[in-house]
Amino acid sequence: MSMLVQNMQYIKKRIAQGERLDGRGFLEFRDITVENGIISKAEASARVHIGKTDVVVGVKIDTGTPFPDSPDDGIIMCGAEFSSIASPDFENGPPGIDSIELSRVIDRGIRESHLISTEKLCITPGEKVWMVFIDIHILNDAGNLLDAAGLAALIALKNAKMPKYDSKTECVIHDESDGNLPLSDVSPVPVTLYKINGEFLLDPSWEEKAVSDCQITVTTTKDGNITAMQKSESGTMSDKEVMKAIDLSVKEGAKLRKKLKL
Amino acid sequence: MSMLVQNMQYIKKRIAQGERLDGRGFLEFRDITVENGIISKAEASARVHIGKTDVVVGVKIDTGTPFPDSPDDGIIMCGAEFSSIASPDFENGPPGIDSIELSRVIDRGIRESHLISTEKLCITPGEKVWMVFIDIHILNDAGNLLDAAGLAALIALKNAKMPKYDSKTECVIHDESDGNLPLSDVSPVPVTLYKINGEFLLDPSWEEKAVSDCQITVTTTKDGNITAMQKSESGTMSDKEVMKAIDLSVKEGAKLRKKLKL
Amino acid sequence: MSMLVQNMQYIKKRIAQGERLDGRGFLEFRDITVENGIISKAEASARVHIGKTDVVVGVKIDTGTPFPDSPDDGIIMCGAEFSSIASPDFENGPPGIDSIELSRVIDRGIRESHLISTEKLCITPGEKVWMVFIDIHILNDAGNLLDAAGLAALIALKNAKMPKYDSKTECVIHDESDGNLPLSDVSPVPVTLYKINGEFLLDPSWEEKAVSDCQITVTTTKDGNITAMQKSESGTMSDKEVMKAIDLSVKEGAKLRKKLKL
Amino acid sequence: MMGGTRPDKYKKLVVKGKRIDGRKLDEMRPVIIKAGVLDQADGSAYIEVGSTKILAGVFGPKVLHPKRLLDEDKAVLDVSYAMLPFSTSERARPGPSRRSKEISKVAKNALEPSIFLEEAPQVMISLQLDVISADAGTRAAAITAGSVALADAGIPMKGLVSACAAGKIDGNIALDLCGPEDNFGEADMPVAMLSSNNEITLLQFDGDMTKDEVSKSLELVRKGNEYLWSKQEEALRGKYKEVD
Amino acid sequence: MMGGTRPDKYKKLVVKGKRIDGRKLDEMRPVIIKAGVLDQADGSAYIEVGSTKILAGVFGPKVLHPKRLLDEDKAVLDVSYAMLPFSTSERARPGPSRRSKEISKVAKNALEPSIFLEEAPQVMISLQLDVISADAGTRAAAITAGSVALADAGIPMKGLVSACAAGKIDGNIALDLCGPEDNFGEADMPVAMLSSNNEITLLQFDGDMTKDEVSKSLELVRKGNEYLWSKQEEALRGKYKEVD
Amino acid sequence: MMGGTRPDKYKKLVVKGKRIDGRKLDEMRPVIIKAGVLDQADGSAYIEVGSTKILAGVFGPKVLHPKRLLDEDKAVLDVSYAMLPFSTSERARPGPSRRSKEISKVAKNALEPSIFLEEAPQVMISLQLDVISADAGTRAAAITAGSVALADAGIPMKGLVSACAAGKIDGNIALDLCGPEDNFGEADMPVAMLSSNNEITLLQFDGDMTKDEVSKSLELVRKGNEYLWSKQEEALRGKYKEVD
Repeated sequence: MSMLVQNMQYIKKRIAQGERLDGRGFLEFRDITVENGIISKAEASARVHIGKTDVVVGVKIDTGTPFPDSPDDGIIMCGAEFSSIASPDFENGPPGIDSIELSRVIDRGIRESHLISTEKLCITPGEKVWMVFIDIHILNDAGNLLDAAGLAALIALKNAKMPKYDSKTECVIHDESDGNLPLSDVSPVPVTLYKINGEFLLDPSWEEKAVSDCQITVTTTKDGNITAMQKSESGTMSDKEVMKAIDLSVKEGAKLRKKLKL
Repeated sequence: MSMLVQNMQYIKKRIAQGERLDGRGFLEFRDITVENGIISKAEASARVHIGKTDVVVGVKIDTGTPFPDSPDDGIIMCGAEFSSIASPDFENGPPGIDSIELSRVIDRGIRESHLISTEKLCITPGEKVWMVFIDIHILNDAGNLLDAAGLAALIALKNAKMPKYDSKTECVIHDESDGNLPLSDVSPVPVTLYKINGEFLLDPSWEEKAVSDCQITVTTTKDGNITAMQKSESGTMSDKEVMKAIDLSVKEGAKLRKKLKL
Repeated sequence: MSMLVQNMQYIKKRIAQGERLDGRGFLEFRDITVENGIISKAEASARVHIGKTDVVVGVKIDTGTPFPDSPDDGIIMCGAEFSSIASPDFENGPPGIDSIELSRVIDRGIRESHLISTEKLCITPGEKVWMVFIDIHILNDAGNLLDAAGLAALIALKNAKMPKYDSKTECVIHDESDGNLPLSDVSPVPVTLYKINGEFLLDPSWEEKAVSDCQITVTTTKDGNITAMQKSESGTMSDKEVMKAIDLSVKEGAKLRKKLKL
Repeated sequence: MMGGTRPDKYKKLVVKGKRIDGRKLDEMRPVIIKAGVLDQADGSAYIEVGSTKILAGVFGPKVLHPKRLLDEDKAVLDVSYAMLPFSTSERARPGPSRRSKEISKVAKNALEPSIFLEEAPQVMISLQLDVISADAGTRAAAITAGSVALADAGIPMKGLVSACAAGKIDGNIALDLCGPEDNFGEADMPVAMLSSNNEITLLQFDGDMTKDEVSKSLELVRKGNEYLWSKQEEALRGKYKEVD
Repeated sequence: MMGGTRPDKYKKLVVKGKRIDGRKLDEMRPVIIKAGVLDQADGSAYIEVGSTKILAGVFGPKVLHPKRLLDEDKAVLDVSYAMLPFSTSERARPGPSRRSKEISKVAKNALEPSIFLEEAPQVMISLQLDVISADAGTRAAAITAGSVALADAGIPMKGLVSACAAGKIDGNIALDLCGPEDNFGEADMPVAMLSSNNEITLLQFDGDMTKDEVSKSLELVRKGNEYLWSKQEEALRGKYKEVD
Repeated sequence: MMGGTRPDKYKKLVVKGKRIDGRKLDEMRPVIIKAGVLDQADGSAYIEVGSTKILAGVFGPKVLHPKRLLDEDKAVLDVSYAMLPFSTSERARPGPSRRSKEISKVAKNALEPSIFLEEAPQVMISLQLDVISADAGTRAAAITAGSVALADAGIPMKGLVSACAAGKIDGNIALDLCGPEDNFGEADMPVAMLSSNNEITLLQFDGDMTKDEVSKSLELVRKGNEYLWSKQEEALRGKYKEVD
């Protein structure tokens, strides 16, 4: 947050004039690139760049004890960490509130859409189920982390292989695979709208994010339903703005799904 | 501890003259009020006001593994926390030393008097027993927290219902009850004497507590025996003063038991 | 590190002249004394003084679950803590990096030499094995902690008795013994060389340690093989110096083994 | 939205327009709000929404150390939401969880727009939200009580913030879900609003709804919040009445 | 007072006036106290009471950062009691437990009355109490050793503080309980006293006693502490003798 | 050196002078080094050694608070090595372990001799080493990447530090052990060297070797490090080429 006040005012002024510093339209994403399977030991991984924003998601699958109130269901765990190299603002240590909020919004999008068929992840009811760990790691924060993280998580999960379970020794064999992670075809995609000067922008740079009043993330599924929402930061929104954000997210989510074949 | 030195000297001077600021006698309690069952999800709860001092105790009962050296006995866990709204002095975080001492003194009074019949809390010897969690929460500190917490804990325990244990599914059903928590009829009551200017006072206000030299808590049972004691803070006491404190605690404990039907 | 710069320069100057402040030769140890069995509740203990350096090691043996990748092997855990009375520099709290490095170097010497026959510490394969806890406690830091800790650990392990395991109750009986901890006859001894002004010194005082550029610990076994090494601190060494340090460590390790009958 | 198996008694959450606790779809649980309930805090409030019970306490504004936590240009609002260990069915371990940290943050974001933070730079206002008894809707009730506690502390405010949730149960959009409705329903959407301009200061959602269902839910929570604003004002008036 | 099942060998704790380790009821375990046993600390002491063995070390007085931990009007005594991991039957996890934190506090309260704290405002005196071997009575022995370490550091003191416990075993009041007596007895009462005025600076009690039994216990610990004061003075004299 | 049971496919680690991944005994895994790969950091580098993949980022030099962490006489290098949770076969719990703390320290000690720390007193240089994918040799690769990141940040340096390991597998001395060789081999010795004077800045060893085997290993790592220095320089030149 070491931006000069003049810079911030300049960005806002240009946005009031309908312009972004890098020449993009308000609802235009930067280039998105995806790398798959970069981590040899993970059950799946994806690294997503949106512009210079750089997020890697690794998926590990292991066995564990089910929760008492859902003894037949596998378990989803989703965490996020900012590397201290991601931004001059971050410091190492226990996950800060920003990374907790980020991971919880991504988590709800995945969980509530029933993307992962947890009912197929039971090994022994009440005793042993598969646990799916989704770990988000922010390597470079150049804005719009949430959408980048959401895409990386979805892409990694779509490529995840189940490790083999040896029922004799009751051991997991991580380097042998046993089919795909069972998923339903909902492809939840989070799209975040940032409110600056009363306007909605998509995919802000780090500087644009710093001058935004607030943001709303809307996660939608393939059928256009809403599965998670989160208004964040201290600005306010009207009912109308919320409904407009939903419209935009449904539309942009569909575009991303098509573009990235999700 | 932001009291002005003048205030402290004035309180001491008045006590030297045999007077308390609020007109009470040295061995007179403020009004005590009790609310039961205010927490719907707890196996029992009690909120005790002594004057403006406000303490709530919740009792939760669940299953756990017994300690190896007492495989047939249920387990008692007693903790205390100061809400950060209880006093300008407190801050959130790991339990401070004051709350640890408070909970350990209450714990010893309950444990050593054998109030809870832990031998009746065994489900499967060596494997599964009932655990009784006694959580003390200080909502407002206007002096004499220990006596308030001790009364609230005793009252909550006396009202505690056992949750149902379904031996087929090996699950606890928290919203169905299965009789009372098994107690013996000892009713341990802690009474704390505060030494100010060589005099003993009961039930100090926050300001009186701040000027006291030290304090001694004596927990007695219905039959007049002593079950726990703790001298606290840096002042000193003679043998004679300790014996006098015991006398007073036995007497005042009996009064409290009668008044609150314990 | 509150040494005056003059003191440090004086020590270095004298070493450049081939002299140590206390008159010892560069490769001469201070007096070493050993006390055994000072801790009644530990399975073994040893307190080693090298000069005024004072280290106590306690060994506790208990049961635990084996690691999945070595279901038939007992477990070795080695930790170190500096008492806050050991030196004005230390403060209490989570183990600092110096104590972590110290314990990990000692651990590797014991583990890699196969001193403890972990394959003989299995009770039920995959389920229950013996765990050997080696806890190093630094009571006074007057230099050369690592060699003192390594000797104390070796001496304690050589005296360790197995507690009795009652297979009926599946309990450990700590105050009955069941033979010796199974060891092989390798006697790993760490010897640390400190580089000051390009010279190697053994067994530095606290002040000599403070002026040394770096140090290398070489743990050797009875047959003269190397089982662990660690260069520490920020100075550098040539290949030749490393080989010289190995030579010296083999020689001095053999002397210590003979002297202390290890 | 918890996804556990639904027990028999909750097989149907809505029968002939009535919910399991007898309420209509657009009906809130009984609400009690009191202001000025604590002695040591600079401001405080207590709320009951059904059997959800929460205490809110405010300390400040005060100058705090370390100073780096303060802001040169405006007051800092520090919000801490905590479930007391005995407030839930399974005993909650003391200390902040990831869930409680997230709620502390969104509650802070929900309340900040109501305060003239610029009027008091370089100070901190601390708000503690203690959940004594939890039965769904705790974050919404905590925000509602928190706003009353801030007003009770005399903090200069633009308006009151209240919050309630709408959700979807067995296909019906309903106001203020209770515990079993939250556990076995299809969606939950807590929304906080600022009384002075009707703007949304908190919105969260999890579950599954169409766009039209979200729109209908927003209408419902607006009505709920209008009711809560009146209860908040009543509580603050009630306190001053007592004083007179 | 631990309440575990009593093994056969401890079925009777007192037979014909003799205890399981052969002591009489009013007899202490053998006590060894040494002063000035450490090199780096400003003051130190070592104590053995039976097989309970404790090292005490003092650093200070010194000016510490952060300064907010210091007191404008008097010296601050910081006491930290720690059981080394191998000191007990079951390995103790390193790091402070609730028990050790409470003992640190009561030990601090027990020792403060013996120090002229007002003579050295704005400094801190740190006292570390390391339990190397534990067999009941560790807090009492730690306080006794701590007082000697403070004196050895040259801290200005009003007198020495020593501590020992009386307890009830099989109905008898006895001095200085050992491990099995502590585990299977009926009550334990550690008491610290200041040599200069015979006042009590620490008193704790758990178990079950009548008022008369408490009174008898107080008499017994007084005798115990008188013996310990003489051993403390001997240790401090012993050290100076060595120096001469 | 991990000592687990050796599966059939790793029964022989060397057959006719070839290793399980087809390499010769003195052959390194394929190495890729890139400089300047991150946007926000002041300097950065990426390395692949086989399927070990590491990102290094530098912030600084900067003046940090609390000031007591700074040194009056020279710059402070703060190194933090972290395994990302998904980098290993079993998911690693986030947060520093004892292992990662030790590696952070030895990496710091390995890199410090390469930096003119005295030229910039009272500032801190922070180096983060993130292991994205781990397959043996992570500390060595992290040091190699860290040195490039420091150079990329424009920190004044005496030379580059690179690191690689030699080890013993089935009785043979081999360069740069891969995962199974590390797990089932007899010894591993990572060594870091400074390009400007060929001095050793890090040396660790665990396993079992004779003196002669150590000597042979030192020769092997020297060749490995000479190769790595050329790759490091190439990466730094490559970055400036791109810029031109």
